Amino acid sequence: MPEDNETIEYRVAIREAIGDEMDRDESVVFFGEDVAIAGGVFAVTPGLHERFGERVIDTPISELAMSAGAFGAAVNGLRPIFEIMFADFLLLSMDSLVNQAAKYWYVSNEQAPCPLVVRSAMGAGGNFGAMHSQSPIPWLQGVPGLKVVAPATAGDAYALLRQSIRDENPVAFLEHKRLYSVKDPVSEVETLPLGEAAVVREGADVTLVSISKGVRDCLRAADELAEKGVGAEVVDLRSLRPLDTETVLASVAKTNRVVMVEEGPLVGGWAANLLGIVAAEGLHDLDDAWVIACPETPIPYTPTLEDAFLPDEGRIVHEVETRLGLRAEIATGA
Amino acid sequence: MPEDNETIEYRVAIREAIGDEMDRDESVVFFGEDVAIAGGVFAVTPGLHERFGERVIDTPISELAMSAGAFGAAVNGLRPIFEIMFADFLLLSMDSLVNQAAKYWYVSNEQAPCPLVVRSAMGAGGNFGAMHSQSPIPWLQGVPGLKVVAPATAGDAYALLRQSIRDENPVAFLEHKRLYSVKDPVSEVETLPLGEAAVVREGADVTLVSISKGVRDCLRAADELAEKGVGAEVVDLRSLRPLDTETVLASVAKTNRVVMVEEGPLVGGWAANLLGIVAAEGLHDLDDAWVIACPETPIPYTPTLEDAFLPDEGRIVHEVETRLGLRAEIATGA
Amino acid sequence: MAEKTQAKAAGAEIDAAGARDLYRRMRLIRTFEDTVQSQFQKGNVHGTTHLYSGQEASGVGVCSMLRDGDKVAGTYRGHGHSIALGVDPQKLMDEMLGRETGACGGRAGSMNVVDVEADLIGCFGIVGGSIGAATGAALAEKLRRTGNVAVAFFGDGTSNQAYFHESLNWAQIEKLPVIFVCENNLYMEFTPIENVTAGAIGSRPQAMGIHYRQVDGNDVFAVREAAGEAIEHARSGAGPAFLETMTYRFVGHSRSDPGKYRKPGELDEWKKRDPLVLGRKALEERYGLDPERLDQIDAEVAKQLEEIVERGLAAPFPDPANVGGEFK
Amino acid sequence: MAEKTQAKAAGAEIDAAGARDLYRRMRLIRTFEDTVQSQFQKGNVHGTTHLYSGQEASGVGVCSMLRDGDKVAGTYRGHGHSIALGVDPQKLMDEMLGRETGACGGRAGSMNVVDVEADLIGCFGIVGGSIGAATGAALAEKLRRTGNVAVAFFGDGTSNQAYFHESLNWAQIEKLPVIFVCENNLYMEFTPIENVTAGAIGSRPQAMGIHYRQVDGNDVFAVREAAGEAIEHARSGAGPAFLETMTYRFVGHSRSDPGKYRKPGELDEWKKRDPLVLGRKALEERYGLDPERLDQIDAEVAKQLEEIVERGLAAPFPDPANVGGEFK
Ligand SMILES: Cc1ncc(C[n+]2csc(CCOP(=O)(O)OP(=O)(O)O)c2C)c(N)n1
Ligand SMILES: Cc1ncc(C[n+]2csc(CCOP(=O)(O)OP(=O)(O)O)c2C)c(N)n1
Ligand SMILES: [Mg+2]
Ligand SMILES: [Mg+2]
Repeated sequence: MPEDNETIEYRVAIREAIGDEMDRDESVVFFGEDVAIAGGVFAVTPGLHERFGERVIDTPISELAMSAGAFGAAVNGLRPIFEIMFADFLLLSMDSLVNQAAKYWYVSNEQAPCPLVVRSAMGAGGNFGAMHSQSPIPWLQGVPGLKVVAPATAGDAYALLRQSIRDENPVAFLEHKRLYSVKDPVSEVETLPLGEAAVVREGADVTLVSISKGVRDCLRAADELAEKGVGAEVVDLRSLRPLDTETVLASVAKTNRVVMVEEGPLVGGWAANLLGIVAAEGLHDLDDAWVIACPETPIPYTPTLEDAFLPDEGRIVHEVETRLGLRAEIATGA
Repeated sequence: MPEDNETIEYRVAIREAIGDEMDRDESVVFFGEDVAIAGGVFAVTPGLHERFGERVIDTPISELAMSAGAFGAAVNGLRPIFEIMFADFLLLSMDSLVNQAAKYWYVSNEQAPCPLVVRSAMGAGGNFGAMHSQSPIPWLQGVPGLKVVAPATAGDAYALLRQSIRDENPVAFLEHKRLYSVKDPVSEVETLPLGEAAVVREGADVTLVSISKGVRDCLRAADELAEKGVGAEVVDLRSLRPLDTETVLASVAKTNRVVMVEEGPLVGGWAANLLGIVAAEGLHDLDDAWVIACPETPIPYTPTLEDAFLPDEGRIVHEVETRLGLRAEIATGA
Repeated sequence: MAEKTQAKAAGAEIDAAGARDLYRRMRLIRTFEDTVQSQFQKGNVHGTTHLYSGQEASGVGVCSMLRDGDKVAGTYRGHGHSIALGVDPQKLMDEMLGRETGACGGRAGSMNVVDVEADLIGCFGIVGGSIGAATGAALAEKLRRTGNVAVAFFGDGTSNQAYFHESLNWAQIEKLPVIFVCENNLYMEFTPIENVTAGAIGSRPQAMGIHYRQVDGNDVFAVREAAGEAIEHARSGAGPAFLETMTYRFVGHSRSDPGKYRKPGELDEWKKRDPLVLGRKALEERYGLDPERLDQIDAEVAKQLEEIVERGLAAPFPDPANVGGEFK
Repeated sequence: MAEKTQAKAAGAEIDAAGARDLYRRMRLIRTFEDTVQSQFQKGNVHGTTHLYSGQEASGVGVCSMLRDGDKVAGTYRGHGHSIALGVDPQKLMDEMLGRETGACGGRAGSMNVVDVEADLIGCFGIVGGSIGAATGAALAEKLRRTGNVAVAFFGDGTSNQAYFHESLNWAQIEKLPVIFVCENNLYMEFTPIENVTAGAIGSRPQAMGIHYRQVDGNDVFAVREAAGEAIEHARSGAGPAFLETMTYRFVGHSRSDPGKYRKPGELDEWKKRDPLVLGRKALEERYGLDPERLDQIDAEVAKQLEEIVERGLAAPFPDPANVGGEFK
């Protein structure tokens, strides 16, 4: 990666993380549909095939075989990374991810690790419709043995992906489509540990918790809230398994109010799940707590509906204002 | 079904619900692996093929095609029920369940319903090992458009299954393996609505919330707690989507303490998710709240480990006693 | 509804009017796709699109041999399948434009259109989904003894995927009235099909004893003939049939594809066999239609699309207040 | 480790001692399975079991042709695959008995045994899992240029499932050194294979151009010969090979199966071709071994199993305090 302190595009950060790990460790291989010669439909991986030859492979449309192939290779000496083009297609891989990869280490009595990474593009906001816009987190978070990582910035993407590749057990590495073109400062570190949340903005009045693109929405909301005199602390979870509840609890102990912001449903989503864990451990720190999530339907295509479907900074600001009583104050001119 | 007030075995209640709906409605069909001639590996469906001929079909080992076949048939005039033998195998069906069936009604702009039921045997406690013992709830609950029903008694199994078959959209109907041989009073009603929890025992001191087999553990725990002077109210959720938060909130408003008991992981499970929803809506009713769930690992085979892995009434009693301070009282002889 | 009747009006034996209808339908698809492309570039069509340009004879040939009640499952490359079947192009365009008046009220978009009235059980954004869905639809037709068939359209690359194998086997075991139409356009996205597919696609259905035929997918009359046989086979109760229509995609795989993977000259060669060029030729030669009459059809269709876009752009977007939807 | 060496010691050309080893290994599996069954009935083996009785020649024949470093993926019917490969029967029995000393410390149970040291990448409780896993293992061997192969065992019914199709195709495209061993015991659980399978299983790999052979799966020498060829093909870099071993299961599918689906007389016919009966015959005829020597092996194995059970039952259960496990 570039060594000066420039910015880097999210998709390039991912490319460099893969390239740097492939340089470092011969056992790292990468495959997926149209990832090699074509460089991937999101233009994340051009050049890797040219650099690493047969270690970067185009596959048939066989999400299940690909996932099982990664599993079999991982338990036999390689460190495969594979791409499931849209996270919606992970549903075709799930048997292998859940019944094979996630269980191997434990069920084998820790005889052998299963180091694989599945990269996948998730998320809505691009009008791709109901089957090309989902967050797979509700399907994947409740799978012991499978780590779930979703970086919010290009820098984190680089460092978390390098660590994911080095991890001894399977990692689902989720890249939000709406982030591929963002630019951020390059990572100052080579790796970041999995399962450590980051307080990415400090504040005293309310804690906003999110992951992936949602973190950026929260940061923008925090900017707006600051203008209204509300200090919002923003926690970037960075991974949903392992889940860093400590960092959230510490923040809540300070602010006493917490909002979880999820691009996904309330029922069965990570946000209410985390709020439940926080409530169980820190009930008496909580003055107010809630979740901002999507309606309980599939994701609509058309811009008017998709925009209304997704949480954004406007909604975060509005709800925080309302729940903190600022709206009423504004309305009454107080 | 028998009209006197006798008891009925859980597996027989399911068989009768299918048979009665097939009698009532010609468009109901049923298929799965070894369900027809052999009557199913859990002996749930013997006799149906003899009664309904080609409407009860043995399939190849093709969980994905089966699920998609049910989808295609459902949007084309049938009401298919299909069996995924062990819920662990649902992972092979998920693309069709989630990307096809759950989305059809909404994405088609409500042009046509998609009435299908997938029945599946879930749950641990029988030493079947990590790939034949899972609860699929963590994978399925966060799927808008897919109802998730899991009856705790034979009577409920009958009435909820009949309603599930009549439902206009897909239902995952989850049968706990450890319940197949239990006997309960026959249902007094033909159907029960989906999405209505039941207060199956009243109590003033603490609310125990669970679903499926967990409800029976809670009821036994409540018996024990009663002997110790603790009045435990038990809520049987009966379905996890739709999720009846009202009934839980009403109970919590009364008892001010709630424990969610899940056969599944804490992280990504329904129990902490529901607790989060309760916290968001009823924070100030809560004096204490927590979750009893499984360790964050796959499910071990051997009895000593599996028993330790699973929540049971002993653990519920112990934790309630401890959190309510009774343990301390006992210990200090108070 | 008018569109629907017209699409299937051709019947097995067609006269000059029927032949003209086939040509018109293919032209309608081509012009529709060109319009989608230009509206996409203008920012009026969103997300992504997969165009059917070049493959028109496959969809039109097959659908023209269906009867009302037969069901169709298309793909993410489904505008062609939809129009071939008789979906109102206005409703389809409005869906692309995200309008309330769209086939699915703007909820579906390009990849997932459903039109129950037109017997389109759906277009499937997930590769292979159409195969599984049509197999299930055929199960329903068989058990309900309707005599209807179901058609699954899908691409060559899809023959390597789970739905393909499991559904073909099940359909053959149950002797389901389903026609599997593999539109072999030689590429799976950007990858030549031979790079990802072992053996010939046709040997796979044949290994299961499924009735199989390969046909020139750019010749609408050849497709009709082969489709007729396949449909007859399925409708008779003899079980599924598999049709491989050899064709070529003239445009990118999806919105942003420069097509660098094409072999040199390949596109030009195929353009000589453009289904519209072949169609014109056949109409002139076999039915004595004069070129001006066909030019006139082209002009009519161009006009039709202009009006469609105009009306579509004037139609309202759905009210965001209705984002929720209710589950029955 | 001793077991492991013994399993593969036979080599391509075997002498009388090697032949005796093959017989002993088959007998070991049979007696192991009988013991599992009786321990299951006594409540010492839990959950469910799928026994390999009757199919011994398939696993033993194939594994005896492997060399150290070659990997194997077995199924839920995997005791036979494990023992054939050389997994220590004590560790395997202890696993069934749920003991700390088991191959997986009691965590896995009958269906999911892993023994990395023995080159058993795993047994797979999910139908088809072994196929996908072995394909991946073969990818690793290819890229690491080890010259090793990977073997996937699976049943006839599994040929209708997603993993089968997708993995075969991919393996052939990438020319992976994997041998697909389909143990065709004529039934998928309780259903005759022809009721759920369209066409002959063998035509499926052949449709993909995969090297294919069908062999008498009850004749260990015939299996060895065919397996040798298949392994050689795969090891040479020519791509995957597919071996269909025709065999029959003498016991129920799993613990509670009365076997009502069997055709009348079928079991008796197959018992005449019991791999152990055939094995004895061949050993006597070809290697001039006298029956007493073989009876003695049987007695030794019976004794071995008695001791194994005794030790297993004396071994400790894992401490429930260690239920958690840590994820690296
Ligand atoms: C399960 C799944 N995997 C991948 C994709 C992404 N994708 C969309 S179209 C396509 C190529 C399909 O190729 P083919 O079957 O030949 O059809 P064509 O696009 O050429 O018509 C791919 C990989 C998808 N939609 N679904
Ligand atoms: C995906 C999946 N579906 C179903 C099952 C249940 N099941 C276990 S064995 C079996 C039959 C397998 O038949 P076959 O492949 O012929 O192997 P055999 O048992 O005869 O050795 C089935 C259906 C399973 N374990 N996994
Ligand atoms: Mg193609
Ligand atoms: Mg079999």
